[in-house]
Amino acid sequence: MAATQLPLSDYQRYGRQMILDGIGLEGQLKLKAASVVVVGAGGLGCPALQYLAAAGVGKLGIVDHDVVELSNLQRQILHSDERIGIPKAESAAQSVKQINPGCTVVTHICALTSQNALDILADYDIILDCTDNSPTRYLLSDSAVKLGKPLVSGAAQKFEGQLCIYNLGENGPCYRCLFPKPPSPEMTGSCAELGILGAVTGIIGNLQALETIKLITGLHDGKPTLLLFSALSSPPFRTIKIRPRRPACAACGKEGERIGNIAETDYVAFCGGPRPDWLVLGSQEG
Amino acid sequence: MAATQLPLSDYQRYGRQMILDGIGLEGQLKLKAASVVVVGAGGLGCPALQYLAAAGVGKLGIVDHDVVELSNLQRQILHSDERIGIPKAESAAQSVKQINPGCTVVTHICALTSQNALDILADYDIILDCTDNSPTRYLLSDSAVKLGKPLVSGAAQKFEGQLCIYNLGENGPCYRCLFPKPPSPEMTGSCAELGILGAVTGIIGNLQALETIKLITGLHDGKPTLLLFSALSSPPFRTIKIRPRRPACAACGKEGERIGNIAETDYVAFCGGPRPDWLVLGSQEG
Amino acid sequence: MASLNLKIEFGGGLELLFSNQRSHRITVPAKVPASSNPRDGDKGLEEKPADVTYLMYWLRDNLLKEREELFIENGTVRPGILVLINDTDWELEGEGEYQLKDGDEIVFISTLHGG
Amino acid sequence: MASLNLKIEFGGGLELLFSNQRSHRITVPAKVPASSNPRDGDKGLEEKPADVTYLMYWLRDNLLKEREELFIENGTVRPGILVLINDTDWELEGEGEYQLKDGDEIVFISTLHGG
Ligand SMILES: [Zn+2]
Ligand SMILES: [Zn+2]
Repeated sequence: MAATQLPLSDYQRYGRQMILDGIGLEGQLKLKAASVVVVGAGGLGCPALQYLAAAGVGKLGIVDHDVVELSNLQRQILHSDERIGIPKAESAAQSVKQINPGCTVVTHICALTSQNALDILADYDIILDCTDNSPTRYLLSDSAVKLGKPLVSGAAQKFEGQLCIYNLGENGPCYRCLFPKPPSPEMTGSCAELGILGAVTGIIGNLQALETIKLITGLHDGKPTLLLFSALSSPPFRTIKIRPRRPACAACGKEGERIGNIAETDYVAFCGGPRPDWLVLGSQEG
Repeated sequence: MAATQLPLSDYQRYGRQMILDGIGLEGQLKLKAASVVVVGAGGLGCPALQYLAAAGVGKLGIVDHDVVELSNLQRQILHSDERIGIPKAESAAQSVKQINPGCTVVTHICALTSQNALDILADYDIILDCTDNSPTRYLLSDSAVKLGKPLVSGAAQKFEGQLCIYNLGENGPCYRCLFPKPPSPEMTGSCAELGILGAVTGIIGNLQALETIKLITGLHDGKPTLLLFSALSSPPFRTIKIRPRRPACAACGKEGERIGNIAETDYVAFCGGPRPDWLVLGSQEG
Repeated sequence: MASLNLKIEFGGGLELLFSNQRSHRITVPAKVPASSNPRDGDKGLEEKPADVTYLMYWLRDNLLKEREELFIENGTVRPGILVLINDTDWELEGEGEYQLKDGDEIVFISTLHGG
Repeated sequence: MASLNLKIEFGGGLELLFSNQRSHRITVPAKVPASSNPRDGDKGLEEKPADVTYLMYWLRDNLLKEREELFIENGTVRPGILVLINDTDWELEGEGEYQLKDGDEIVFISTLHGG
């Protein structure tokens, strides 16, 4: 079948979005031809994968080295009780195939490291940062810059979320343009358990899928902004105009104007602090 | 087990949200004791059910008379290809049980009518409007007023969405306070196919789940606002301060000050206009 | 004569009546005939500050491209349209009698039914 | 002496340093000593218009409840904090040298890492 054609059943499956101004047959074919990699199949990755798959993105990569745990299920809605113990990437892939058997799904059951990042990410058009730690966020940003791909980045904590597309177009900043110096490990609370409400990750992950679909179909206006979400504030959403690419950025700056060296970055994950032991608390109360 | 206790495994399952300020054991017990009915298991109902179930809402009702169709799957992420032809309420219930086996799920496989609405809705604490037509929206609002329950209302079309809690507290307006006169059927395009992007319904449905969780746990500030979302605008979200309850409202106004009579309302669905036949278009192009 | 710069937004499908464009920047006079609707004729000499009712007719006469009946009905916006003045429901601001100020943002949005 | 009313917001966990309160309304003088940090001593007679650097020290001295090192590092906000001036990244507004205006809204937000 030619690249300009869709199978008949796809017209029925995607009809509700194909009649939208700005999508149409052309947009649907772009979605089918697109490949997107989601790094992290957790609270953000699950809803992002769900709506990317449902919309008909042709190829989805899933990178995650963790296995499903009971404590994930309050927000990671592609996993389930009977999948506890299996790799999250595998569990998410099964759910994605159920949502849309037409998607090609590739699982990468490994941690993203400076050794494998470029190899894994090079195969995809767009990268989604759905991770849960600062070092991987820097690694993903630096890799997206090297590969010249947009990075649709989500983050969520407690009742708050943030969303930004880094390395967007000619002039969009990278993560390092905004945050040149990684916070010292003590400052990020060594990933101590801060808590998170599932619906908050759902909203941010969903918005990541939406921004990705806008990028693929050409509906994005190309202006980088930072979206802040706070579930308990009014108004809950705030859109921020952000700086352009910094010529002095160590990662994406201009040749000869760069200051600093990203090769010095120690991406080794420093996560793994203790979690409040609710099981012990429970047995005390129960 | 006493009402002030959770089974041990629930501490593990919900630990990440129980450590949040404002939730804790008390909030989790409130979620467990709560009952929520979702009217419409489509584009909005699916994501709303998903995050309500994952968060541990004890009892979920699902009202829908439709069966799953292929054209739903681009956005109704609780259904799947192998469930085409079965009632949506049934399909959604199966998915909800998979997300959280601890939820009690009640299916109502019927259209909501002025004959059965009060009976069905009376069993629940909070009502979610996830429907797709104007008459049912008026029926739900009038019923929520009669029952004295908050109505968490979502709507989505094309690239846009709207979210509002009607009948909130002592002073919150009902749907009729904002829109006293239903638009004539011709004005709503007789539900002709307008198209919808899945991620847009996802975001609104997700926000409906979030607002419901805030209501149950006491984290909502009680101020009624209207949230407008437009996926292609910048900023995409806008929060609107809305009027209080209108003393003259035909549905929720003060005794003796009411103008008009809601009994005149013809809630009979006027939906069912023709859809663009993509199957025919497809076979012409293919 | 003094004039007011306004930001106008249409949403919920209403933008289809206005060249399918959601955002418009317009300028209207600060003082207008006491009868807002030019079609009423007989303007007399009386003037009033420009208000939202005047704006509604101004939009009909200057920006609306089609199907006036989907925008105005019986001298106000048709049922199902909400008017927002600087992110506040117009009912809290005096509805059609709200006096426009320079820099105001007025949104006309149609309620959505889909799901 | 003239003063400026400001709206201050903290987010991303920074609010924990400020009585766990996200929104604050404060009033600062319009003219301040040329050296923003009171701890530098030797204020002299020179004055400057109040700027964001002055505000940062003012917040430290008047609103911050604990762990100053999580807010200020080497004379600016610590790495990982973004400052937003009326919904615009402060880098587009002159960073610490931005001169505050009456009614400005300044947000200090910590970048989130979770997912
Ligand atoms: Zn950069
Ligand atoms: Zn009412």
